[in-house]
Amino acid sequence: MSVVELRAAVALLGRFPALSGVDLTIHAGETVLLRGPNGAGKTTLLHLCAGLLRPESGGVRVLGHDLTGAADRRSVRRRVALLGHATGLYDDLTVGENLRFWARAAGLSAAEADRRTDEARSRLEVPDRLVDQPVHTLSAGQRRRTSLAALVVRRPELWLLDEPHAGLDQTGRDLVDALIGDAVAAGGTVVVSSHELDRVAALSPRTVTLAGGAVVDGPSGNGGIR
Amino acid sequence: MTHVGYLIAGWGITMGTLAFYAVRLVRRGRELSGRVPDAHRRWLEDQGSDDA
Amino acid sequence: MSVLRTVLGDIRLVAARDLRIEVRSRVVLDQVLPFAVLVLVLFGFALDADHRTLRTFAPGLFWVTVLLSALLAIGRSASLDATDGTGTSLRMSGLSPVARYLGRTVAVLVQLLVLEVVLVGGIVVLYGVSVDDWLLLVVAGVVAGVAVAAAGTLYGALASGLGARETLLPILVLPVLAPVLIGATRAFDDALGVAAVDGWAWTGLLAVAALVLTVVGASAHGALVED
Amino acid sequence: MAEEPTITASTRDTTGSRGSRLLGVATLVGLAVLGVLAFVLTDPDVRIHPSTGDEFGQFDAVRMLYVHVPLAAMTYLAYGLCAVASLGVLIRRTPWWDVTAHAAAEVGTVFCGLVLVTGSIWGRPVWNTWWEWGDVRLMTTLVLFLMFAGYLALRRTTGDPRTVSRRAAVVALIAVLDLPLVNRSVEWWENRTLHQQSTLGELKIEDLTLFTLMLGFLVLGMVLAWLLLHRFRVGWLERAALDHSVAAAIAERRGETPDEELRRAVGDSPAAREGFDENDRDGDPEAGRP
Repeated sequence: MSVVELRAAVALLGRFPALSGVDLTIHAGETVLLRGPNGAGKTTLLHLCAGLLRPESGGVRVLGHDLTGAADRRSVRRRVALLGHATGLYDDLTVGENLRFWARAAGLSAAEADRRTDEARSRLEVPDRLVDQPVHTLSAGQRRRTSLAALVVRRPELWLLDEPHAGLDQTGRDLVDALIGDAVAAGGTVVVSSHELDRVAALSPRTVTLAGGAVVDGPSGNGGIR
Repeated sequence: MTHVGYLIAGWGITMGTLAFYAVRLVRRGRELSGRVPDAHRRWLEDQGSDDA
Repeated sequence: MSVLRTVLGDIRLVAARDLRIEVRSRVVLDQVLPFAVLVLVLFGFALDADHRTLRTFAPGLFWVTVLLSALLAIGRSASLDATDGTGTSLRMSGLSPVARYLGRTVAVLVQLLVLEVVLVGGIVVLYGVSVDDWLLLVVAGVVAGVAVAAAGTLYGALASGLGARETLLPILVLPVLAPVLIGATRAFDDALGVAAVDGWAWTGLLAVAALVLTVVGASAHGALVED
Repeated sequence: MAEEPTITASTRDTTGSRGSRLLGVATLVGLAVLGVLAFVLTDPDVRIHPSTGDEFGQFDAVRMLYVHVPLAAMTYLAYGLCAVASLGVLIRRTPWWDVTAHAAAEVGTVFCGLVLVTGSIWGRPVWNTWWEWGDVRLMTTLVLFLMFAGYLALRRTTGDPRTVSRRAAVVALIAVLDLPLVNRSVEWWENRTLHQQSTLGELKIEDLTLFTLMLGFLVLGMVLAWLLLHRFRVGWLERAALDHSVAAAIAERRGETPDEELRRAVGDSPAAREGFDENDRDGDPEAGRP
């Protein structure tokens, strides 16, 4: 079964064609590494798959939904986790309040939200002493772990990770790798855009190269897909 | 006739504004027409090129 | 039934989030509230601090002050979803736009009511008004507050993410709130006993406006923040 | 109306068509006839008081109404069209509705502004004031004008064009809620307005006066149609010009990355990773190493 199916997909940011016609199929359980120069459209591709953008033209199916429809995009969004450049956390709320809010927002009951939040915190090794600290007092690495914990709580089917290793120390990077392993083991699909090519290579992903807003053959020819 | 000043002002402003707006629309239309291929202007089809 | 309970739960969740952020950051308490009192004082200076004049115009000055301060509070609450990618996270979360809208409206309303209470104290002390009809004052204050919060939350979302949103918000929302200003001022005219009008009739009109704005806001919010 | 340029246009580069030129000529003729009727053939409004025998009425100021009242009617029409088109934007998302909504709002706001100005100029001699604060219809019309001024300001802001058009549609739909208030305010708040209640139904006004007023509706309706047509075409062209450049931008973007840069970026050389910016946002495609 294919989780993501793009046919000549075009997406605009304002009037700029950030994606100029992407053909890409991603199957369930795959780990995909997105690579390409700055401005190649990696972030936009992740946003498109997340159901945040309406495709301008071409065919876009994610998790069985055609993303041209607003209702379909909404259904897709709640089954997908997107880790972007921003934290997605409320600066003035504490770590615990943020995690609880996002868990409850995903529709979990209070008890279930507490349980999963604790679980996610221990998986990402967010120490107890941080729980009652406002997010704005945390270091960049601690924030990123909190963001990831907020996503783990939702148990998504498709993970879209935009530069997940950026701003993390060695332990944090290992945690991200372990997390990707967890997700795949649980039957999830993971798409990572990363510059940490050596690190991600250890997860033996399929590599997809983007350039000029489209998928191209990698120059070295190892795994570029058309 | 009474109220001549008011009448001139009212009708004058109305007609003046409408004329000014119409001229601006025509000007903008001409300027844009040069930048867009004929195919995008469906209203040209019933017209032909007879008035060149 | 369970759908309704879910929506009510989500509304509470969103309202609690906004209010908790306000309690932590105290932007409305520390900045908007003093601004409101400052405006009252400036009106006093501008009208040459004549008690009779001030008492006559107190209802109007009160509501103009509320609207100006509300603009700041609305801008602040809209900005919560415009920083650190929280808006994107909300879109990904699955929270319904209706719950997001109503929750935020409740939070803005609570802040407006605090503001109104302080300002009523302000016009009593500074302008020397006395309250004739407390019940009317409270009911009209709450109903007008709902109307301002409903319109403000909608237009706050509408202006956010666009260029020049700080200047766009006032010119979009103030014309909509102009009728609310008229109705609330008339109701307060009656409640403060400065003019012989039927304050309850105006409060009825305010209620209609509040209802329409809330319904329109709840149904339009999805088209604004989702998509 | 300035049909002159359209009529004499000799190139294909116009927003005019044979139909719009005919309409333009007819409109100009209509305006001339309306002017003659309004200023020459109709009588001033002079009435004799039944008991005192004094003359009273609007006198010649009534001639202002032949343009003021039709302008107001056409404002309703334009804003109504804008509301319908805005619904179309939200439901169907096609550019046609979007361009129509924008055109109707802009032309409607020109008309609405003129309604306020002509009303004010007429009110000075007749009501003895430029502006009557207690008048509900004045208030609601002013609010309508301001809301659509906000709409046009929103239209001009920078932002994703699709986002702007949907948000503008919401603003328009809220703004037109004021339309029935403007229209019915005279009946609903009889004692709070100086405007007369609608007299058309009762035929209180004399034949030629009525005919002139009706002609006013027709001619200003034609003016509205002509302006809408041209404003729509201008909007359509603006849009086509953008679509045209997007198509070009897509083609350009597909061929923009030289193999050399790609090789460097995806890490075929050991030094490649340093060429990256941590915050890789889709923006400058030249951001790699020189």
